Amino acid sequence: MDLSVSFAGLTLKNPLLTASGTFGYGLEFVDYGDLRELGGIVVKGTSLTPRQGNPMPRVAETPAGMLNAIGLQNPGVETFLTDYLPRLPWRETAVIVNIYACDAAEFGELAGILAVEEGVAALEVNISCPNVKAGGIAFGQDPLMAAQVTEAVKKRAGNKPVIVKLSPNVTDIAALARACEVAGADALSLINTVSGMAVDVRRRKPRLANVIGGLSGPAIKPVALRCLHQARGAVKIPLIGMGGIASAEDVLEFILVGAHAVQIGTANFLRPDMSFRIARELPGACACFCVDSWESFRGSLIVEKG
Amino acid sequence: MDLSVSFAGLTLKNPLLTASGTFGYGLEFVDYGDLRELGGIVVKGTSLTPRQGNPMPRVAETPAGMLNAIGLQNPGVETFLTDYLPRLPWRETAVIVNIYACDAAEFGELAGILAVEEGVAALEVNISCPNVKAGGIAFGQDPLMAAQVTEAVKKRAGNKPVIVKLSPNVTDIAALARACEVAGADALSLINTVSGMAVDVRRRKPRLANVIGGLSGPAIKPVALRCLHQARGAVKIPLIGMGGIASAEDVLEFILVGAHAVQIGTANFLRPDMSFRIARELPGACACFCVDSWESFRGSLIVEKG
Amino acid sequence: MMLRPRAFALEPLWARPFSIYALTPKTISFFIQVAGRGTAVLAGLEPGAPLTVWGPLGNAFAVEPEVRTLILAGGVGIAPFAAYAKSHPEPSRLSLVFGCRPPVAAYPYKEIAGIAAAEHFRERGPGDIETFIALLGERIRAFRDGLILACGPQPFLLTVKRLAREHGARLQISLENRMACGVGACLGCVTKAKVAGDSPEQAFANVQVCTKGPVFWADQIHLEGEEPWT
Amino acid sequence: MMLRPRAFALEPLWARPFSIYALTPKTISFFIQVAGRGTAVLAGLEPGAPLTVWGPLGNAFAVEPEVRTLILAGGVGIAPFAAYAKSHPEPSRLSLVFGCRPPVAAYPYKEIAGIAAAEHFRERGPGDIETFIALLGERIRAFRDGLILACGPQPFLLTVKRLAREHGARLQISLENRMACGVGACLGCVTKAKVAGDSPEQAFANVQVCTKGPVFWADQIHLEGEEPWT
Ligand SMILES: Cc1cc2nc3c(=O)[nH]c(=O)nc-3n(C[C@H](O)[C@H](O)[C@H](O)COP(=O)(O)OP(=O)(O)OC[C@H]3O[C@@H](n4cnc5c(N)ncnc54)[C@H](O)[C@@H]3O)c2cc1C
Ligand SMILES: Cc1cc2nc3c(=O)[nH]c(=O)nc-3n(C[C@H](O)[C@H](O)[C@H](O)COP(=O)(O)OP(=O)(O)OC[C@H]3O[C@@H](n4cnc5c(N)ncnc54)[C@H](O)[C@@H]3O)c2cc1C
Ligand SMILES: Cc1cc2nc3c(=O)[nH]c(=O)nc-3n(C[C@H](O)[C@H](O)[C@H](O)COP(=O)(O)O)c2cc1C
Ligand SMILES: Cc1cc2nc3c(=O)[nH]c(=O)nc-3n(C[C@H](O)[C@H](O)[C@H](O)COP(=O)(O)O)c2cc1C
Ligand code: FES
Ligand code: FES
Repeated sequence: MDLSVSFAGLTLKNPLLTASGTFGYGLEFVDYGDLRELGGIVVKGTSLTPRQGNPMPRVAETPAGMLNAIGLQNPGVETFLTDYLPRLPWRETAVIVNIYACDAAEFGELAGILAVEEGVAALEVNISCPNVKAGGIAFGQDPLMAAQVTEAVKKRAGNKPVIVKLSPNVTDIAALARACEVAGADALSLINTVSGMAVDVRRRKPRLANVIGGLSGPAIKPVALRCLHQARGAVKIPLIGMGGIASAEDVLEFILVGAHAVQIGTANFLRPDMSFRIARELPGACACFCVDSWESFRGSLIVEKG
Repeated sequence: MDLSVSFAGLTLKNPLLTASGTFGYGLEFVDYGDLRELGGIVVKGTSLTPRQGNPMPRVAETPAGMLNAIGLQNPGVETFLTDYLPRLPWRETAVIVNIYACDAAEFGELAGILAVEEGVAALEVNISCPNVKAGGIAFGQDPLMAAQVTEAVKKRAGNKPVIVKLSPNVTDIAALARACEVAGADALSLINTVSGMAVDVRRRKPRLANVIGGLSGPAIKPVALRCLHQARGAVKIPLIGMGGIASAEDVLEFILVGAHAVQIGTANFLRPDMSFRIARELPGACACFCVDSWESFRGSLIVEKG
Repeated sequence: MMLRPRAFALEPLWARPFSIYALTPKTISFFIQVAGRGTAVLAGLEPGAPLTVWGPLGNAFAVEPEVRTLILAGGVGIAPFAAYAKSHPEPSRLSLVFGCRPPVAAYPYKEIAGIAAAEHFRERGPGDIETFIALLGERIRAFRDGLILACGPQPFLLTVKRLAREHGARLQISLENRMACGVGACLGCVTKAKVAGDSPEQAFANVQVCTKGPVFWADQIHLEGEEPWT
Repeated sequence: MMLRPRAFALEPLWARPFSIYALTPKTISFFIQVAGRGTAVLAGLEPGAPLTVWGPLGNAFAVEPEVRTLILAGGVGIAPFAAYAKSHPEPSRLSLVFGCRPPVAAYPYKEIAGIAAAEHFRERGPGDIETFIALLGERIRAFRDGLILACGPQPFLLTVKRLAREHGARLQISLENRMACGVGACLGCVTKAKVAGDSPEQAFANVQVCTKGPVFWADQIHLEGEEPWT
């Protein structure tokens, strides 16, 4: 079957992307597979200026998952454009830039810089920065703020598709999804990490220096599928699903619920060739589960009750 | 060390309770241990009238966790009081009744019935019923509604402690916790299950007839600890922690973060003597981790940054 | 170097339910078909590997020594009948009809065939299923004054129940609902069953298969996939 | 009956990092101390059990054949030095000081002692630590014109670094930060290091221990627990 997908102005050779922050700039993985086997790469969250991130420890293992509080360490957008992007096979594999800022104006500025870069296929907007003015609640937790950021990016992004990445840490993810759709998002990515915490009884300390971090990995797959299902019921724009994907069957679960594409995150840490393996296993899994085309399979979940 | 705890008018011989819905009425477990070894039992969610619950399938396994959508099947409060309560060793082990209703008046009525029962040590108020008038959002997701229910129960509960059980499926759990404290709750339990979903690619169907269910088990322990930590920072009333506890060390993690007591839920399904085992292992774990008294240990987490 | 044993898997959370296959004063045996991750882990255990075991739970098939008894087993549904046949006081009154897709040698069929009248049917291709259903119908008719016991996959049970009703035969069915707690506490394994009386109008209640079953009189339960009771 | 193998555990998610202990054209060996769940699973594997392995990652200790080299190892920190000593072109210039709590026979100490000058110190009770620190100080002073290499627990590294600074010795340290991806992608294992130049005023940046380390010149990094650079 034809594995390619087109949506929101993107054409991918298969629906597999790697999740931001879990695949570096792709270059860390070239010893383990050919980046051109992937539909695309979403690079580490990139900000206007370099960031050193949070103090250590930044990661902790949890049952079937992990917590991270990296704090968006990154060399800034200029270094990304000069040192990393030119080394990526962006003509053959979509390079999507995950952007991060703490106010709408800065988001717009970042979008403006990336809008003119031929190698950038799309922007993914990470709205999990806590808004200090709004009492620490993140942009991604308030429909109004999420819409403002979406608009600001959309205005400056030129013809680059704008994908807004939603947080699961909200009472009503459908409301967030609708707000971003109305504000002009071309697609939504979901989910970012689930807010969590771990402690060390012996040292009587949190396991992350930042105390609270983001939970990811197979443990959160049920949360991710639920959010995707709720967003699918709320908006018409294409959705990119992620959260705990660790096999080709998991990929099909997200497409069944309605995703156009998926992202592989924490599973890349189980083995560095994981994304490449899943790409190779996907055709076989489609055959095994009688999937003939993405169009007929996508969103074909039989739901008797809402 | 003395394992007993007193809070909110309850005195427990140890801080271990079993979580509602995971330990039936306790009677299902008498072949596997002595109920009097436990600090207390929280019985299955009980409503004014009998409920048949949701259609099957109602449970599904997920990585390090499970989903359930039992739908509060229970024989109703009268049958509980006549057929179950008299068979429980309530003089030696606290019997806490988890109550469930879909409006504040019905909650009050239930509380009134239980208020006069000598064998009932406390009420735990399950506010996860979706409120149809408020667009399906549950009582437990809206601070105002949660406060109304708390007040209604408190008014009719006589001298029984009222424990309100919070849902993690909210943007701001601190706000919920504060609303319940102000409305008169004697203690809070947290967390109830995390909203989730699982699908079967072969049959193209959700794994639960109800589509969406509640995620529990070790997978959610980081979410539970984070919610507990946030609630601890927001209110002064005692907290009962739960979510993924499966060992004596896990118990200590929750007390370290600030819980007065804990509940063991899904872990009871790993082996039916789990709660009894944890009760027996707790003194050794306290010694191993240099815990001298609950007073000095509780909430002693060293947090350098909020 | 980074090392990751494959045993670092996200193993199943729950225990898995099985029927007792054989019991001696010192040993207990199970006959387990690999169906997924849990049974694969069980099958891969080294001798001596520690297990948590609890049970037996619930009830068992009726033993009516005076009554001609027909056993209907589909696939691994044959597992509980080896012990049943061996402990039955009048095995001469027992008959087995066994249906399967893999070769019959994969199952403990011979053991029962050594004690009781037995026949087997192997489904090899499309169309075979009709022949098997016809065979089941004939045998059920022949035992309509006796006792019929059935265990097997859901479609098999649906067929057997329909045929038994058509022929007015007494039928017991063993259900294999997915189980979490295995002690009657979680209400995850329930089936719709009549709680008392047997008038068709009476409402069904959800009862635990793990402790109130797994064996039910077929006319007392509503199977998944069955048309509503009329 | 409900069955639950203990192997149904919630096993660790990540791979675990180890140094190469020995390498032949056909085999690779690791020396692994059980420290927790992951190493316990590794230790319990049957011969032939499949593993996912990747690496080697990052750099290694400097080899300066002409220079007298002092190896300081604490506990399982001795693991990387067996291969180091064996492949060193001038083992006569090597000296090892090894400290441990369990009996020294539990470690690959003799292997190195067969090649290089070696002494060991076993910490048995309170007070011993001061004696060991004094010994370390003496040896570091004796090698202040040579090269010093250290691997071991964090407090050991802090002490060694302080002593090396006091005596003006050149010191390389191997860090054992917790690792998730093991390929430089997740930024979970970083340490504060000077990226270029070495003036004390220069800011530290967070660099990946898995790919830019694990070995660093001690004066280029800021250890956890160390007073801020002055
Ligand atoms: C009372 C009872 C007695 C049983 N006796 C035996 C026996 O003696 N020998 C034997 O081999 N099997 C028996 N089973 C079935 C056995 O429990 C399942 O095959 C097993 O739980 C599957 O686990 P898994 O992890 O390998 O499969 P999973 O990966 O969980 O699932 C694989 C497939 O099996 C189905 N399945 C999973 N769990 C169950 C279940 N509890 N019941 C029915 N289908 C299920 C799933 O829907 C799926 O299609 C019995 C089941 C019950 C309830
Ligand atoms: C580059 C490198 C090389 C190493 N080489 C060896 C070696 O050759 N032989 C050997 O036995 N060990 C070596 N280690 C340490 C080894 O990786 C840890 O002991 C192991 O990861 C612990 O895993 P666990 O699941 O058993 O312990 P856990 O249950 O995860 O933790 C147990 C204890 O070990 C500590 N710990 C966990 N992971 C690490 C880690 N990555 N580094 C340091 N401490 C940790 C925890 O803080 C805790 O106190 C090396 C570590 C690194 C980073
Ligand atoms: C170590 C780590 C770093 C991450 N960094 C980012 C980031 O920079 N920007 C972002 O939007 N999401 C980031 N994420 C979230 C992932 O992209 C993804 O949304 C999440 O991990 C869920 O998917 P998973 O369960 O497959 O990992 C990060 C996740 C991890 C584990
Ligand atoms: C099968 C099942 C049934 C449950 N029923 C109830 C219930 O009736 N009332 C309630 O307040 N919580 C109910 N819960 C939630 C648990 O009490 C507990 O809050 C949750 O499972 C988290 O704890 P755990 O991870 O230890 O299971 C149920 C959970 C499970 C798994
Ligand atoms: S498996 Fe829990 S009630 Fe039957
Ligand atoms: S372990 Fe991921 S960057 Fe080093």
